[in-house]
Amino acid sequence: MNPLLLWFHKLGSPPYFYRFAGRWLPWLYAIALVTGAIGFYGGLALAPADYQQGDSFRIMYVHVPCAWMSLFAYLFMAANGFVALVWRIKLSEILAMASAPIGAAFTFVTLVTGSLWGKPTWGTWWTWDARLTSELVLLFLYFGVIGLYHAIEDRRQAARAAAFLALVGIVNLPIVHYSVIWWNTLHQGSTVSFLGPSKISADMLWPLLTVAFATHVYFFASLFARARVALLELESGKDWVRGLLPATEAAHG
Amino acid sequence: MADFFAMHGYAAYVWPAYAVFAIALIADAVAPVFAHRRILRDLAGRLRRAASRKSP
Amino acid sequence: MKPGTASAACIALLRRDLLLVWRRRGDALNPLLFAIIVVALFPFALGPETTVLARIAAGTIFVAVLLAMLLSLDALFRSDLEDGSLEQLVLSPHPLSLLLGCKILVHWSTTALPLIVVAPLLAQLLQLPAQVLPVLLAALALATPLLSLIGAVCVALTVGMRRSGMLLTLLVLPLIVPALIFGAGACNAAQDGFAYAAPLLWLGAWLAMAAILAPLAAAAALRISLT
Amino acid sequence: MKPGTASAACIALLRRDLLLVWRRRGDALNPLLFAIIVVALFPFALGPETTVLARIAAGTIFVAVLLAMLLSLDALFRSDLEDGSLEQLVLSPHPLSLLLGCKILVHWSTTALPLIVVAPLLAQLLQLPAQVLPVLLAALALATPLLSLIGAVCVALTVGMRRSGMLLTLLVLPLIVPALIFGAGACNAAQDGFAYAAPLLWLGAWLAMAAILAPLAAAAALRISLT
Amino acid sequence: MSIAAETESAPLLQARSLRFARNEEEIFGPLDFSLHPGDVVLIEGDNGSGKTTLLKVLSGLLEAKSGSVLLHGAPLTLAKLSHQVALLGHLLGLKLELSALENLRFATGMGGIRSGITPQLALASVGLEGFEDAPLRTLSAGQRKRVALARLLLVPAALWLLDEPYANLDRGGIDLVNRLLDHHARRGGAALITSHGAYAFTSGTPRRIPLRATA
Amino acid sequence: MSIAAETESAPLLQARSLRFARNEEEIFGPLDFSLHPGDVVLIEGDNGSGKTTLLKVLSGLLEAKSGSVLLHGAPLTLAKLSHQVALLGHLLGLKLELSALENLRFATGMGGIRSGITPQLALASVGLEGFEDAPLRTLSAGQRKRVALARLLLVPAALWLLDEPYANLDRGGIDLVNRLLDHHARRGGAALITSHGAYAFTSGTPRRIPLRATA
Ligand code: HEM
Ligand SMILES: Nc1ncnc2c1ncn2[C@@H]1O[C@H](COP(=O)(O)OP(=O)(O)OP(=O)(O)O)[C@@H](O)[C@H]1O
Ligand SMILES: Nc1ncnc2c1ncn2[C@@H]1O[C@H](COP(=O)(O)OP(=O)(O)OP(=O)(O)O)[C@@H](O)[C@H]1O
Ligand SMILES: [Mg+2]
Ligand SMILES: [Mg+2]
Repeated sequence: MNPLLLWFHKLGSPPYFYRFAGRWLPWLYAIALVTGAIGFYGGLALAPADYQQGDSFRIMYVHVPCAWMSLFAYLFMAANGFVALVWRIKLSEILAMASAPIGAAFTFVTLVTGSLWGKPTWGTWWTWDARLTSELVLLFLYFGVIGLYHAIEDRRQAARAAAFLALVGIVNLPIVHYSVIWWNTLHQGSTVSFLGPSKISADMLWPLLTVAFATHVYFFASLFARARVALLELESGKDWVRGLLPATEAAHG
Repeated sequence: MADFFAMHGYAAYVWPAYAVFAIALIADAVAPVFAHRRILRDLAGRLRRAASRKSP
Repeated sequence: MKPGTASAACIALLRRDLLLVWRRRGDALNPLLFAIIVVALFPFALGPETTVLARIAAGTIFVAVLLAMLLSLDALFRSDLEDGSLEQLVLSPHPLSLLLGCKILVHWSTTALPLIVVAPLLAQLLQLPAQVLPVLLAALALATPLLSLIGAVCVALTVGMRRSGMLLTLLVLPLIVPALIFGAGACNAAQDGFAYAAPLLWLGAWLAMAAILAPLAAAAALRISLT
Repeated sequence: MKPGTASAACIALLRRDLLLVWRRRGDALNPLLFAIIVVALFPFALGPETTVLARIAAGTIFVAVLLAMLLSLDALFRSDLEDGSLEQLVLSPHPLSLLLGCKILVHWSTTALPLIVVAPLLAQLLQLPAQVLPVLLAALALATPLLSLIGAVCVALTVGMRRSGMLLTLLVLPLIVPALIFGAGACNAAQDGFAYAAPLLWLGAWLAMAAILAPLAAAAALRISLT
Repeated sequence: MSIAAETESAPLLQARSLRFARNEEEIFGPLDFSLHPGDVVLIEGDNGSGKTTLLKVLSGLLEAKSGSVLLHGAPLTLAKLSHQVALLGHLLGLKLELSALENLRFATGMGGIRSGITPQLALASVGLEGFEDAPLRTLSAGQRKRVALARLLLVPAALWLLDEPYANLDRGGIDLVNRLLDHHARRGGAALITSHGAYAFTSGTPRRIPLRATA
Repeated sequence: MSIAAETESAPLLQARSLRFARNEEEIFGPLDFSLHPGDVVLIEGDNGSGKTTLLKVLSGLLEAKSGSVLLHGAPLTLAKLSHQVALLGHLLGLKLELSALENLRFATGMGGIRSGITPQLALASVGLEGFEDAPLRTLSAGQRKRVALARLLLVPAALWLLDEPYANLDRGGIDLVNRLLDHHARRGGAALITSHGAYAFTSGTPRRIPLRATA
């Protein structure tokens, strides 16, 4: 077999993934912390103030990466949910369900920071424009997935049901992303472009991209931590989990 | 430095935004740590129960 | 030995469910009363100022109808689950999506249809301008089946749970927000003298799509949540 | 041999019910989400015009909070009935009205209190003028316990029935319309710059009366509907 | 079908020509019996013959159509009930979200506690050592029933009314119930239990009251 | 605990090293057995040993953890099920608001009908003559169970999966179930029934499969 495929196959085995994720966790957290600190320093201290918005534009360095992550996490969740439903791969169920609370957190931060940004720039905390509304719907979708997952007792069935809901809700993603194009909204359109030239100056841009990188790394760190917990719960009858126990029992006296 | 924290009058908007970000992510990072501990503890309890069920 | 055909099964199911609604007609009237009460509360809450009421009439009626339907959705499969009929339905050899389609049809015609029938009365309570009423009725006629269909998918997902009523609300509402925006939007446009055909056409297109996909999705969801 | 005292019984009941709410905290959040969703639906239904929204904000929030509490009322005794705890409660030698008072207290503090806490957020969503917010909060703080108390009496009456949710709504709503009129009336008066103390005082007087009488009435109703 | 047990002392529980009807439909005919300290009485009848209904009438949850129930010689009303009666019905009155120990603590908080016993001890004596902290949801039906039996042990009630105590229990559980009843009778309590007669009783046969549908 | 019945013809139902687990908790161990036309097999086990779960797995309502179920030699899936299996569970699948006859008419509309029998005849043969038009709500638990048995008679399914068919029935009812099973076996059907073993069987003992909790 192709070595990469073989590795993926191995990664799908719970004990291997548990150890693999455990080994990578500290590194991922460290990378996220360091790059995040660099990005924030660049954004808060180095980048020049915006000529229109003054210093309030510095909210961008939390708002925009979190907004991107809120969409990315949903996409990740739905993709894993699809795999879980079609091929019934246990790890995909776990990854899908682990990304839901992280995505919800990012969505929540997006909404709050957006409001905090909206007050000085638009003069209101909240309006019912399409981008804002669809982002709120996204938060409710995350809540729905999480709620459904916790409301069903059998863990695997719960994961499948919630994954199904995540797939149904994916129609909302293009609405969030293209709402600024399809409807005329208060919210500004795309300023960062990875294909054409960006409409933002480079010394403002690099901290943004650095923070975005940090949040992606953080996403995987948190994902791994949550997936490890879910794996333990799901596999609690297995020998490899029992093998983990004596150490903890000793720790508890 | 005080200038930096004042953010030219936008401090009331900028810093809460960063604070929310930090709090949300710290909460998100801490939750699995506690859940991990709880599960190992529950599991130890379950094993103890299973052992006591078998012994008498 | 005569194995049952799918059409015979659909007819048997439709007849039984309609008979059941008739036997429990006290319960069946509840969504209607709920919507009437919600609408009736608004004049109390806002004061009887005619202009304000007229301005919010269409939107409030829409919200009240959707909430009433939402609360009745919970019962769509519940009694079938509780007495084991749902298991028999899933085990039957006919296409489950077809059978669920029949159940959705019964749900719509016994909860939404009465609501649409009393909508003129509700409009009267809130002083809706007369020329908006036809648009409101058309919007309701398109949005309510959409809710029945989408709702059925969500109910199928939550059917195995105890006390799922509120979770169901959470699941359904974000999915029907577009129906609300377009339906109430058409009414508001009509009230302000603007064109209202486009949102209604959108609703119609969605309805056509949902009518085909929702029973299939509901069947898949039901299989997931029962096994 | 140590026979239990009434105060020990109350403490045990309060502790158990709070523990149960905590264990089912997913369910406990549902009324909150319901109210938020209902409030969030209105801008969709009415369009985002700030003046219209601000005019109806207080009334809509009031209706949403009352509806959310209403829907949660159904569960007040339901799980106790289903697992036989209610029978044990009725058979306990302590005054039933005291025990029911404890249950009502838990209901209020776990459903209404969170709703009051998020009311400022809801007010923000509907652009309620800032000076009305304190009045809204005061009115909610007086009206929601009233609803818990009156609702408990009605729930106690309907507790033995299957599918009593909607019937309950019908029983409770007429009784709480006055609370709605006075509470929302106070907010509307404050918004228009009029005096708002009188309706709040009325609400307070009612609340005082209900706090004494409702547990007794609920105990009597429960005995009737269980036997 | 009236059974009268004459003894000198005032009976713990006495039923006098007790009848019950629902919507004018007779459920059980006139019943006369009395329970003295140390008595264990078995009420036998087919499904639907009115056993559960009888226990509810005896505990005051339902009102008799005619006749009377006397507790220590005084007429029974729900309001005057005081720590004397413990009812175990088809529904156990336990919370599935709470652990066995939490459930028992609540019961003792509500009803008081006998001297010389703790919730832990009670759980151990019904064979549930090691299950103290498991949520009841994760226990089997038989184990839940045992938790309810432990509650009987804790609460200071002289009269036990047990509806189908043997249901859901395996043979070991049936033995346990018989031992508990014996113990309760020996310390001066009394018990009324029901069964539709399909289970094998292992201990000596108690006094029986047959119940037959009156229709 | 595997029982293998070797015969030449393709078995009606076959389980091959069938296991089921819920949240990684083993419910029943590897089971191997097969049912041929004319077989009646009794699954015995204590409460919570997994009898109901096994029947659900065999009917395709639950998914096995490993192993396979073959129906006429082909793997079983819910989608491919066709008029071959009739399941009678703890819940009867009858509507209390409808009469016995209306319930049976619905069942034949859904599942088809055997030749030479009508709903009326089926009701008569389970001893419910005269109860055709009474709403099920007014029937006793045992009578409701009989209506569900009448449904089995009507619907053309070769394999019966009956969960606790004797529960709620009096001795006459237990006889009736045994007669129905006999009749079904003689005309070439097969049946799998469960019981926790507390009831008295009056007919000859069928083949038994013991089920024990694996933990
Ligand atoms: C509650 C209010 C807000 C919400 C919910 C919100 C939501 C979002 C979302 C979801 C995105 C990502 C869109 C995508 O990548 O497809 C985004 C991007 C962005 N938002 Fe906001 N936003 C809010 C307020 C604001 C405000 C007030 C501003 C500034 C005036 C702002 C500026 C931006 C910018 C510059 C981007 C990056 C656009 C790009 O390059 O793709 N947002 N916002
Ligand atoms: N809530 C009720 N409303 C109307 N009738 C009832 C009610 N509860 C019981 N019955 C009827 O009263 C009669 C006696 O019921 P009861 O529950 O006392 O019987 P039981 O002897 O306890 O039976 P089982 O062995 O099934 O527990 C039955 O015919 C039953 O149908
Ligand atoms: N929905 C469920 N979720 C979790 N566990 C369950 C569920 N249903 C059953 N169980 C557990 O699975 C095991 C087997 O249950 P099952 O209902 O198959 O037992 P049974 O043999 O039919 O018992 P009974 O004689 O009580 O009918 C039990 O330990 C039970 O606690
Ligand atoms: Mg009974
Ligand atoms: Mg079973």
